[in-house]
Amino acid sequence: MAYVLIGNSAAAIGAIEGVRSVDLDGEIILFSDEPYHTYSRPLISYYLDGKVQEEKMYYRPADFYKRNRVEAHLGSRVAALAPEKKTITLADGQTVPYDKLLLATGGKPIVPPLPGRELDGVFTFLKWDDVKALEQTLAPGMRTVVIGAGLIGLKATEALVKRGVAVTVVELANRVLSAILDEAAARLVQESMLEHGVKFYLENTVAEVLGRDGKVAGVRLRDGAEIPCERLVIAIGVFPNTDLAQGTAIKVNRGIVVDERMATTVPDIFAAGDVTEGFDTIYQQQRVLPILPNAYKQGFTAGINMAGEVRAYKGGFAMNSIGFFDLPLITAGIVRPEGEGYLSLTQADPGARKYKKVVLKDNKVVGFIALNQIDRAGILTGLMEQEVDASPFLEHLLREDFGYAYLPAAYRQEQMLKGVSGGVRA
Amino acid sequence: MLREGEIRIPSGCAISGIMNKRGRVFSGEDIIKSIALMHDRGNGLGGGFAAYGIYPEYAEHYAFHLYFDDERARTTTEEYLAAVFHVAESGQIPTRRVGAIKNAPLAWRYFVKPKPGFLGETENEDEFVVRTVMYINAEFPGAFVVSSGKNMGAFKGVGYPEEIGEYFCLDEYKGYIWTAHGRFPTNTPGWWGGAHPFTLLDWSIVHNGEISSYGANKRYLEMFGYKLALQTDTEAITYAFDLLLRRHKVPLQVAIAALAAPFWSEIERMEPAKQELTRAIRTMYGSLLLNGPFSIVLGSSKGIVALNDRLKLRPLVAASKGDVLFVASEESAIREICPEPETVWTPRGGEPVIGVLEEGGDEHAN
Amino acid sequence: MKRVYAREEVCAGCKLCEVHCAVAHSAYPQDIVKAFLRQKVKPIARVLVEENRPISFALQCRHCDEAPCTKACITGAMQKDPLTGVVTNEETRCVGCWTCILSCPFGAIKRDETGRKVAAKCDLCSSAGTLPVCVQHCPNDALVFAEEPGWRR
Amino acid sequence: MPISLSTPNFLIDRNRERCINCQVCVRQCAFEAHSWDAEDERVVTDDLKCVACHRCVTFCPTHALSIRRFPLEFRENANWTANAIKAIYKQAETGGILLTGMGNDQPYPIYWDHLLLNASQVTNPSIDPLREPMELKTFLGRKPDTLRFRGGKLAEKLPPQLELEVPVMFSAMSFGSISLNAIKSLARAAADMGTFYNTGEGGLHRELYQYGEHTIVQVASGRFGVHPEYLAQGAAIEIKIGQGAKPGIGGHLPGEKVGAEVSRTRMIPEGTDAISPAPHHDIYSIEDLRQLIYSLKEATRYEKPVSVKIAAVHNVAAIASGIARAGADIIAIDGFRGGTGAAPLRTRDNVGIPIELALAAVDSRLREEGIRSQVSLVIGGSIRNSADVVKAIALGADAVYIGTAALISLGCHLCQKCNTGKCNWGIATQDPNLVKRLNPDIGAERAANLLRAWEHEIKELLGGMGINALESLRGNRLMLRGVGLSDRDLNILGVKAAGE
Repeated sequence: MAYVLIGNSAAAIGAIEGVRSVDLDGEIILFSDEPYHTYSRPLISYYLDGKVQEEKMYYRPADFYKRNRVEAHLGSRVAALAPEKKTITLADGQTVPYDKLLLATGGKPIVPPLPGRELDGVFTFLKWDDVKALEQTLAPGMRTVVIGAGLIGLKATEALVKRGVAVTVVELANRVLSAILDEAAARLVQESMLEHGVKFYLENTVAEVLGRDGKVAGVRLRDGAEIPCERLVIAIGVFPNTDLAQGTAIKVNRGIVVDERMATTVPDIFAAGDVTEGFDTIYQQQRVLPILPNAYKQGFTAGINMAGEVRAYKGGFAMNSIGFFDLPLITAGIVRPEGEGYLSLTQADPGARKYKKVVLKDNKVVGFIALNQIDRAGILTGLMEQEVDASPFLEHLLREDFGYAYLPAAYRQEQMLKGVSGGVRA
Repeated sequence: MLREGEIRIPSGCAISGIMNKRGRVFSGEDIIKSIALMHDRGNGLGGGFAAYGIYPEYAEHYAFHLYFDDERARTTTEEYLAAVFHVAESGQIPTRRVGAIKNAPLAWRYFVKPKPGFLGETENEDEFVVRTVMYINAEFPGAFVVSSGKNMGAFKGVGYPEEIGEYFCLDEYKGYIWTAHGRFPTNTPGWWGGAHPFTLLDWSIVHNGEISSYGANKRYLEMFGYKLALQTDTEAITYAFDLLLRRHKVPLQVAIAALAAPFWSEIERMEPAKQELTRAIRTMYGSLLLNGPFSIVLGSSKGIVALNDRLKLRPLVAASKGDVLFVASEESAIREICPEPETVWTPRGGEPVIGVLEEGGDEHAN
Repeated sequence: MKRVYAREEVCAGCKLCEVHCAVAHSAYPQDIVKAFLRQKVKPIARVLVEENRPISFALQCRHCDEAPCTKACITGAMQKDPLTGVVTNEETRCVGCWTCILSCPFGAIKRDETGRKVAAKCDLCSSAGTLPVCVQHCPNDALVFAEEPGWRR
Repeated sequence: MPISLSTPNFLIDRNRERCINCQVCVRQCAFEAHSWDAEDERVVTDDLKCVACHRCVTFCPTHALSIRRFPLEFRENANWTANAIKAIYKQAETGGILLTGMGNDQPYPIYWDHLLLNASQVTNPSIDPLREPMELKTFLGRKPDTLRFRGGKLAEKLPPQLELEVPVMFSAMSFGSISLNAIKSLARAAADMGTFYNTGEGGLHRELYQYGEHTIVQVASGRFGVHPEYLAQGAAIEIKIGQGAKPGIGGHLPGEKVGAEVSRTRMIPEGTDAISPAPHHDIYSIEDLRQLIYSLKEATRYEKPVSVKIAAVHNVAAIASGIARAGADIIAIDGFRGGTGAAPLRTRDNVGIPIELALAAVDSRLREEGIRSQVSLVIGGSIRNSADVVKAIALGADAVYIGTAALISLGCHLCQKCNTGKCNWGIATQDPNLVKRLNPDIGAERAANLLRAWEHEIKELLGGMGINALESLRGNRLMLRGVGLSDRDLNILGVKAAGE
């Protein structure tokens, strides 16, 4: 049995561990266009600000491939698939047969067709190479514009600030982190970044990149304003990297469509991670969920199923833990409900920059924001996963000490005593 | 010095018993030889004998053996006896001069029958006699009833048993049961009444040991009107048998199960019926359990029972030859008078040796 | 695997488990007074006593079979030992992103900011090789270390 | 508001060198003697609230705490002691009866400590309980005058008997006065050790039915929790007339202790005071008692022994004789040191007589009347150790009840605050926060261990006396000698003086 994996991040690693949890013999062949031992994408901002050195970037120990007997082809790009022949073709023309194939090609940065985007000094912020390149050109006092106040944009911003760079953030939405925060929380986060000298242009965007002899010199905004800068980081977002699936029978919407076994519409081809469009249990629909935990679980599930066992991953939902300058922040699911039937409980202490919000629908927790008071937030995540009826303890949800003591005895004891998978039914 | 009865005196001892199951009578020489052999188990401060079948001519009368300190005691006591009994015959108990025997009391015997008028309504002759014996021992200073059974008598005093035997000329008596006792008291009251055997009616007990349960036994017996004038184990054991066998009329085996009860661990292993019975006995007669070391020979006109405490903390050997049953503290004391017994055995703790007089045994003394 | 189970019906809520856990994981594991008085920042306990009177019980990492924290960890520092089943956080690799806190349904992972920010959690005192200290020091046997939730001692 | 004259009894000594401010003491003290000062971030104490129950001292992980007598001294006065003065302050403040818990703590003579046991030397051998059987089995119940036999078999069964493997039972403590966990501990220990515990007047909680074979169910003047099933569950029934700690007084369980469970078990409304009248209002005379005894026997088809419990009072011997003749199978006598969940202080400390004398008098009297074997005698009222047990049995008891000793084995520190319901050890309380502090698994083991330990010691003492069955010690007063007692005392106790 030959398992061929394309990709080398959380989803692919999850797949390896999934396969090996069932099949110790099958041959695993991995292809990655990046030359690195599997590393952690979310760590690139830590790498940039120096908190994490090279040796700590790796997602698994150095002997990981060896221990799992994985034939890893690093820095070798896969050019095409031939599902009907059950082979893949590498960039160098070589073809490799597979019995089971996993597409874990992740996402690629969205780069709008900006005039001047080819100028020297324009960077994206997704891969290790991106930050390595950026890092080499940085110098204290340098001015940088970051397009996009999303997770990536702001992590990049924080890292740059820590490197002594003056950063200006341009964001189309009316607030930072619009995908995971409501206005109130966004304001607090923005405040704290302002205190660290970050400038913001909200409800605005870059119309053109200005250059001087091939190098970035500044940007002109939609409203005509000009901001001089030496570096530009484009962090508008990522898009599923579905290139290989294009032109095949594999069904693709925004991402590659997978079922709860992570199987694509083509036999023996599976997909996992940011490239997919999996089921969102909160929105109850297929969605792209570009977050690491989801990628790993999908990969792990794919691996098990590729190895012949039937295992379902009922899906996940958006969840993020992130922090900017000592301001920790955890959010999940629907944080800014639109439409009928939602109940939002909030508690704010702007002075201390604390904010908590729990969103419920039909007495079930469907989302929350925990800003600067993140301890035990996972209990809420668990309630979302387990779809627990929260009506018996609604009034306690926002308590500082909210915990199992406030949950119904039966549920509490079942969870605590059985000692098995808390919530997670992988 | 306090005498027996005013103080409790622990003592070690030698015992011996001989019985002819067919009731053939024989002289006291054997029992004297037997007990004499165990000379060293005593210390010359007490010896005595019980003999059954020695008064065939007065078999229907209660044979009272009494000791008097002086003539005054004798006359007052005799007045009382004459008042409540028909006295068929009375006289001094024959004795010999024996060097070692000093300050002996006056020893008299009376063959009597209660005068019906003095019996309580529900009282039978035995009970009347018991009451009288207790009364005399308690109320007549200087007088002491040594024995009161029918066709039997006790002979005891201060000295080695063989000396006592010779003093009372026991070689001239013939009986079908003889028991003997040589005593080693731990102090010297020098009072003849305190010597063993102890008797009541035709019960007699010779006993070796000291019973730790004495206090419990005593207070239980007292509830039934027994006055333990002597504070001796022997006395308590005698009354215990009297209570169980004569008054509560329980079978001999039951009495034995009460006095030398089997351990609960044994009882748990018994078959249900026996278990229930034994449980009941222990539950009911716990206060009569004889705890601590003892070996005893119970004599009665119907036979003897030799018994050890349940841990067998005192010696007891038995042997038989023909119609004759021997029991003694030491095997040598048996072989001394019966060199080749047919069987010799050492009864286990709590396992009785029982000799029952065969009914209508020829020459049975009445 | 053996886990620590709480018997809330006999938990006295004294929090001695927290005290001793903190000590065991401090710079002075053998000296409770020093652990608390010598260290600038109080050592933090990996076990947490939840209280909602009269209910109280100690809660620590359940060492889930399908441990969500290990799946969520962005650095790979959080791992479940395939042999012992113990979930541990390799603190030198941890960057304190708190994704484990986000994903632990028991809220059993704490932020240890006494030094470098890292996630702190119950390690079943694996190093000690004996009973977990919380179990050892529970004065009322309200914590049991067992394969299955055992009731009687 | 006028100033209170009450001053602390104890001083809480906190060694700041060792205190780590973990607040374990704060969380453990129901009397709130410790509290957390959030501003100064340290634990502070209020000596006035300390009752010296030692909960905090025991729990303090750094042994930073100790409790001492509060050093405040009054002007020396042999007559007006601090206690005497403080009592008056308190009553001047409240105008109420002084209430207290546990037993009489006044320095009356303790006769147990003036009685010495015998041992074998030379003339008969002592027995080694490790080598020889040593029997403590005890039967409680009426013994017939004689056994009747038919064909070598028992003609009639014995009256019902309680069978004890150790001559020690747990005395009456009601659900309400103590916690369900405390009762569970005792019930389980009794079952494990082959003896009995007593419900007191608290009824029988359903969870305790499983221990029915080891339960003595009590019927007291309030009749709380008494119903046919209750009687049927027990191995024996005890009619409670009186209690050593408060002879002549009824019981009073304040409403706050009557929670859902207590209310269901006692069959009274939740939150209402449970008041047991001083007398049984259907027993104004000995013949009335006889009627109750027999109606209870009727109700249980004569299958269970009936006990009558009285306090040791002046003419206890005559009363006991009357009770025996009224048909009781067991008489339980509670001495003036007996414990209680709540009693008026003056009654507790001044009414009744010592159990040693009461026992001796009753046993002697019953024997004089020849009816001793008709009833079993159980005594209680401060049996503190196995030697007390042995002495009691030598004086004539069939078995003993222990209450205070049993609670101490569960952790009681005799702070005498049972009546407050704040027992920090989870024993004398119904507060769920405190009740769960007593783990019945641990409690059962500790209480059983106590009995196990005493069992060993009793066997050692018996062996030393050359006795290998307890019945041979029962009433065996020759095994006792008195020291430092008057002839009158010796006479009542029926024992000789040491040296006699």
